[in-house]
Amino acid sequence: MALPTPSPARIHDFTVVSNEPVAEGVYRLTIEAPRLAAALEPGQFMSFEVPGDTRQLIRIPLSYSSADAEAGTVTTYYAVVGDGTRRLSAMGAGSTSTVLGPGGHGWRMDKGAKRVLVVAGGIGITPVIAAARFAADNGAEVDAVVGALTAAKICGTDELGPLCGEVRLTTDDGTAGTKGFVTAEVEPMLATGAYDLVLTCGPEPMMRAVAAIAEAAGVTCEVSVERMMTCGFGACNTCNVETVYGMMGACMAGPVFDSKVVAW
Amino acid sequence: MALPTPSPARIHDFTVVSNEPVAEGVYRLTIEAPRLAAALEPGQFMSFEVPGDTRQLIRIPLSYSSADAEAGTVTTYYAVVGDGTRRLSAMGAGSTSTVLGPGGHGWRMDKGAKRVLVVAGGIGITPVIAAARFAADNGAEVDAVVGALTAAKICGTDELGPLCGEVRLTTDDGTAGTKGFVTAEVEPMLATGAYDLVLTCGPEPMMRAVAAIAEAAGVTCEVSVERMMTCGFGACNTCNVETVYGMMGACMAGPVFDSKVVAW
Amino acid sequence: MVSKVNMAVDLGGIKMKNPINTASGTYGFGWQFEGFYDVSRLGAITTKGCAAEPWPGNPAPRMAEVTSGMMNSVGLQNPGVRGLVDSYGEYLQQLSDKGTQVICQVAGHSVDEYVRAVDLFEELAPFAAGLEINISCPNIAAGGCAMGSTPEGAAEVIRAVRSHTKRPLLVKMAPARVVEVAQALEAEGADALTVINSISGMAIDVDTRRSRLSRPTGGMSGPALHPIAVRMVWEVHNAVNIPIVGVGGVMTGRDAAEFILAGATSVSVGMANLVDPTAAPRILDELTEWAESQGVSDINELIGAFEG
Amino acid sequence: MVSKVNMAVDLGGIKMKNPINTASGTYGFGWQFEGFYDVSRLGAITTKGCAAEPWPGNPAPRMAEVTSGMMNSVGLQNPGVRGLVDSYGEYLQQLSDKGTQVICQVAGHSVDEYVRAVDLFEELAPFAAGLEINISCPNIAAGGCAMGSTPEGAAEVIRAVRSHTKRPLLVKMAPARVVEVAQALEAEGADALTVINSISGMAIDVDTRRSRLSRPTGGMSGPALHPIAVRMVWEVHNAVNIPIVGVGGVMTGRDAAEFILAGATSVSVGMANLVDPTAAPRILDELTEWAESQGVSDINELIGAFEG
Ligand SMILES: Cc1cc2nc3c(=O)[nH]c(=O)nc-3n(C[C@H](O)[C@H](O)[C@H](O)COP(=O)(O)OP(=O)(O)OC[C@H]3O[C@@H](n4cnc5c(N)ncnc54)[C@H](O)[C@@H]3O)c2cc1C
Ligand SMILES: Cc1cc2nc3c(=O)[nH]c(=O)nc-3n(C[C@H](O)[C@H](O)[C@H](O)COP(=O)(O)OP(=O)(O)OC[C@H]3O[C@@H](n4cnc5c(N)ncnc54)[C@H](O)[C@@H]3O)c2cc1C
Ligand SMILES: Cc1cc2nc3c(=O)[nH]c(=O)nc-3n(C[C@H](O)[C@H](O)[C@H](O)COP(=O)(O)O)c2cc1C
Ligand SMILES: Cc1cc2nc3c(=O)[nH]c(=O)nc-3n(C[C@H](O)[C@H](O)[C@H](O)COP(=O)(O)O)c2cc1C
Ligand code: FES
Ligand code: FES
Repeated sequence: MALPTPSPARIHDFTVVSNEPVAEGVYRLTIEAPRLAAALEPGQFMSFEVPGDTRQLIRIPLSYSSADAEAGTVTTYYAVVGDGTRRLSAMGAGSTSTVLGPGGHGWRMDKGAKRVLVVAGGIGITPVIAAARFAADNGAEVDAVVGALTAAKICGTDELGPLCGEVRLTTDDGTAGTKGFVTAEVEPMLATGAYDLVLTCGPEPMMRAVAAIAEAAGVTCEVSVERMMTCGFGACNTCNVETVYGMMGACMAGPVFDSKVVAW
Repeated sequence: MALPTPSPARIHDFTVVSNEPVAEGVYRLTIEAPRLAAALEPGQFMSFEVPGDTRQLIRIPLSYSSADAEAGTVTTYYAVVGDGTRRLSAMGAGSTSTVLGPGGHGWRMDKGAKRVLVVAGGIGITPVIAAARFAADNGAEVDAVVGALTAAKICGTDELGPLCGEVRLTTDDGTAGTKGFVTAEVEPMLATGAYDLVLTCGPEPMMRAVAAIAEAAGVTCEVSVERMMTCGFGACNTCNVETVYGMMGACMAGPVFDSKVVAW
Repeated sequence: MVSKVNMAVDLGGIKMKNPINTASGTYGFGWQFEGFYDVSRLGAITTKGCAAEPWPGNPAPRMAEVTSGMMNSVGLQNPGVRGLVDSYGEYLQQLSDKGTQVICQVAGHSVDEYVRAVDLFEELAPFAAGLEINISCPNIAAGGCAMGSTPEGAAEVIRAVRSHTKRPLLVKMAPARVVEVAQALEAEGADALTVINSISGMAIDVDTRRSRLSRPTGGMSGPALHPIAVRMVWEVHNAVNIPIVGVGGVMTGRDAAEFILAGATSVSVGMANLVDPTAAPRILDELTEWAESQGVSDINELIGAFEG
Repeated sequence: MVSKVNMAVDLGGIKMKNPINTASGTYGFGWQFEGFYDVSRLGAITTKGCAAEPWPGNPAPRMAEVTSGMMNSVGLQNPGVRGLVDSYGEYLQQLSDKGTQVICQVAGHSVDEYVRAVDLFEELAPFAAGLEINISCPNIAAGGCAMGSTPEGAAEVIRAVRSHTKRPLLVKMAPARVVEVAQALEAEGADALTVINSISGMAIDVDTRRSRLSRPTGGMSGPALHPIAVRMVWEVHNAVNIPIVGVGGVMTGRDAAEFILAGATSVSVGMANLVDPTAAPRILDELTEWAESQGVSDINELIGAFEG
């Protein structure tokens, strides 16, 4: 009987290096936080203490797209959806606060995977970029499907593109790439039988659809799920994901799960 | 039967002109708020919305020492005693917020008064400066007694001095002026029979003692009392002062009362 | 602003042109706000609790600020019914003539005192569209909370006053045993329930070891208690058929909308009036905007429309 | 830090080296905090409520942020007593060996389930310095609040479990009728009372008209409810002679000090653990500093030392 292993999360001071709008309602944030940058693994997340409203106590969990251990920086893309992310978007270069991380379990990724398809919906792009880099660093060929509501909301493809052979776009309104959902591209791509792993993050219905296609094609699919998180290190049970093994915490067992484990 | 008269208080935007430490734990704040500057009468107060802590909703009531209707500015001295005044002290020149005022009833002051003694204890100096100017403007001769814990805490005498014939200092520790309480000076001064009006603000025990001396000398004494205020315009009954007429609100009937009206 | 949505509601016989009301004790007698806006924009106002005789209330300090709220221990200082009518009757009559309903709150230390105060309002206050019986003040020793926190105590008061007035009778409820108390009040013929009064709390100065108020406890108000108040309105809405006034921590139109969805017919603005004297009409505008966003033609369609 | 003040307290037979404890459900099973500090600094920890069998808890979302607080609807997800012992027993035994008392919280849907869980703890959990019976969870349909909110219901549970354990028995109380319930619990032989559990509240998304949780209501925690919790501790302290654990919105040592002055022997840190994982030892340091500032040689001199 072993002692349980606590989360590797620690509280880190950070300084904003840059924080700029990159698409409609989306910002790219780079922070300096050397120990965090060195510790993060692809698919893990971090929780930001965002100053400016003392009534709001709970940290904001965000994934990351890249962590540069040498420069000591971490980059993330986030959508401004409420008051916390609005306040985060107001933090200029040089602002400081604390961030808790790394949190959770990242992309498990079969190291033997040769051709990986990454699929991002909306702001789900953030951990998908990290996934693509992780796969590429492991020697896999990576292609991507990136979906968004509309062209103006597409972000992160400049960072994703160089990591991939091909990046296909879809938009709900047809203003960029194929008109429709990501599945319109994912389905034919997986039908070719060329891919041996799918890594995806986006709205839950999208991930469910992608997972179903992957499972039908016999391809392993990992999904990064989102839950309301309070602590981010396994203490509160508010981030529950129903799995075939029972309830699991998104902040410790996840946020990345094998799609077959999630009881959608 | 007449309709009741609401408070003249309105919400004004203000901009900080200057906000500097002038004594130990004491700041002098000048704001630009033209309509407020034009409306304030000596002894009235104003209530500041101080940003920086959204958990704290209640405004901070402060008296003023001078209001310049032409420049559109108002000046006050305040002591940093808690979180609200600490946040106020962090507002630099150019910062903006709102202020509610004018509030309450100021110095009534018998226009026929010829020689006025103003007595300030600690940060009570603020409305006492306005009182001295008011009396001087009315053609009275004004002398002052200013008491403080210690020399380092004395403030406002540069503004008060020019308005007065004589300014006597007292400190509890003898580091400036007479060692002891203001009463050590007030008693002999009133004993001369030279004064026909006393205006005072300071800790309640001090005001009680000054009022007792004045009453014994047959001189009218007005006191500016402090209460926990919530609204500042007569709506909540949290600022009650026990008077010989029953409970009265410090924010409407006061903060200035005839000392004989207050049921100490 | 003419709204595309009908905002008029019927609060147990009190016809309000819109659901916005004010919480007793945070709105004086209405006239205090005339310097800030035209009070007749509101659907109703509820005046400070008044008793048959004037009450002095509690000693100072009566207020302590707490996290996202405040505590008060005013203790129902009031000029008595006669004082209210003499000093503010003309104003309140004019307000009523302009279409804003005046709800007069009634205070008492005993059943008999409540009855006497109601009789006085009947005799002297033709402007009162309704009477709100306050059986839930946390800051008085006798009466108040002590009577309003059990179904038996609450019922006893309302049974006694009911026969003394034909006007709509509201009851201001304590945040305790709300389902049982509400059912008892409905059975005694209350026309509407005001949910909730401030919640008894304590704030200690740990340096001096003394209360920050002149009494050990005070009534807590403000946004801190909003989720609790919404829950209580919903529980009462599920338990009785008479309309409800939702009160507690309303700072915005969205806060008010939560009460409407949870089952409130009217929403009272309380502490918000004290920190932003223009809060009530702003909240009315925001509530109206929200109702419009919901694609209904009548706010009544939204009362109790919480979907679980 | 060696303090000049003795900080050790006796919580109904549980000897704590200092008064700081953790609120059940906000501290996992302790080990989650080992990455942040040495948990053995604390006087005690209280583990997540566990039942005889594992419970899955409620669906997502289980958390909504509210003004100066949060609501949760976890619904006592737990691995069952056996799961607790198998997975975390060794850690908890080590913690206990280091001098931090382990209080195990017990959950149940019925009297019988509480008894079965207590029996299992007796059998399997030698490290448990005490058992805390949770009769106040606002997030489960049967058991919890439903039983703990009346003196009769509360007494029934404790009467049943009392004979099944000789260990100190704590009871986690609901924020309702606290005086009556506390007296009933003392009469049934409870050794200490934990005051209070989260307060049932509601947060509605007014755009969708739906709850922001997967259930209509949730339990509210955090600084918003601190003044209410302090008042309840004081009321219970005045009503019974057994020691109290104060819980509710403690973010600082001064918040903890309020509980001590109001009559708490121990103070639990709850939501603060989740927003600042290093909160508990910081609060311990701040409380110690405060005790030193009060010129006493023993923190026990400050318990209930509120001067009105
Ligand atoms: C593991 C994880 C990784 C994430 N990564 C990203 C990312 O890389 N980029 C990005 O834009 N967003 C990400 N999110 C979502 C992000 O946390 C929310 O958008 C953010 O918390 C919203 O905060 P707010 O105050 O602006 O919005 P609010 O107005 O508070 O809420 C708006 C919505 O945001 C979500 N949300 C709010 N609080 C939380 C919380 N404590 N935990 C989880 N979700 C919450 C809910 O869906 C809520 O309805 C991630 C969430 C999780 C759990
Ligand atoms: C009419 C009036 C005029 C005043 N004029 C001045 C002035 O010119 N200069 C000055 O330095 N101070 C003045 N004060 C006192 C000033 O309002 C308080 O010092 C200030 O509110 C403290 O706020 P805080 O948040 O820093 O302190 P907190 O930590 O909140 O409280 C510290 C102490 O300040 C007082 N206080 C806090 N809140 C209020 C409130 N809402 N109303 C009244 N008192 C409060 C109480 O005594 C309290 O114990 C005046 C007060 C009143 C009522
Ligand atoms: C200063 C003050 C005085 C109050 N006086 C009364 C009163 O006389 N009668 C009453 O029923 N409620 C009184 N209350 C309670 C309010 O009417 C209301 O129920 C409570 O404050 C919760 O609403 P809020 O959070 O919007 O303020 C008072 C509240 C405050 C802050
Ligand atoms: C996420 C969460 C889970 C909780 N689970 C439990 C529980 O299992 N048993 C219990 O008695 N209380 C539980 N509580 C209530 C806390 O123990 C505590 O009583 C309450 O949160 C008030 O304290 P606080 O404001 O310091 O958090 C839980 C609270 C939270 C926030
Ligand atoms: S967020 Fe607390 S356990 Fe996952
Ligand atoms: S502060 Fe509200 S009445 Fe005086």
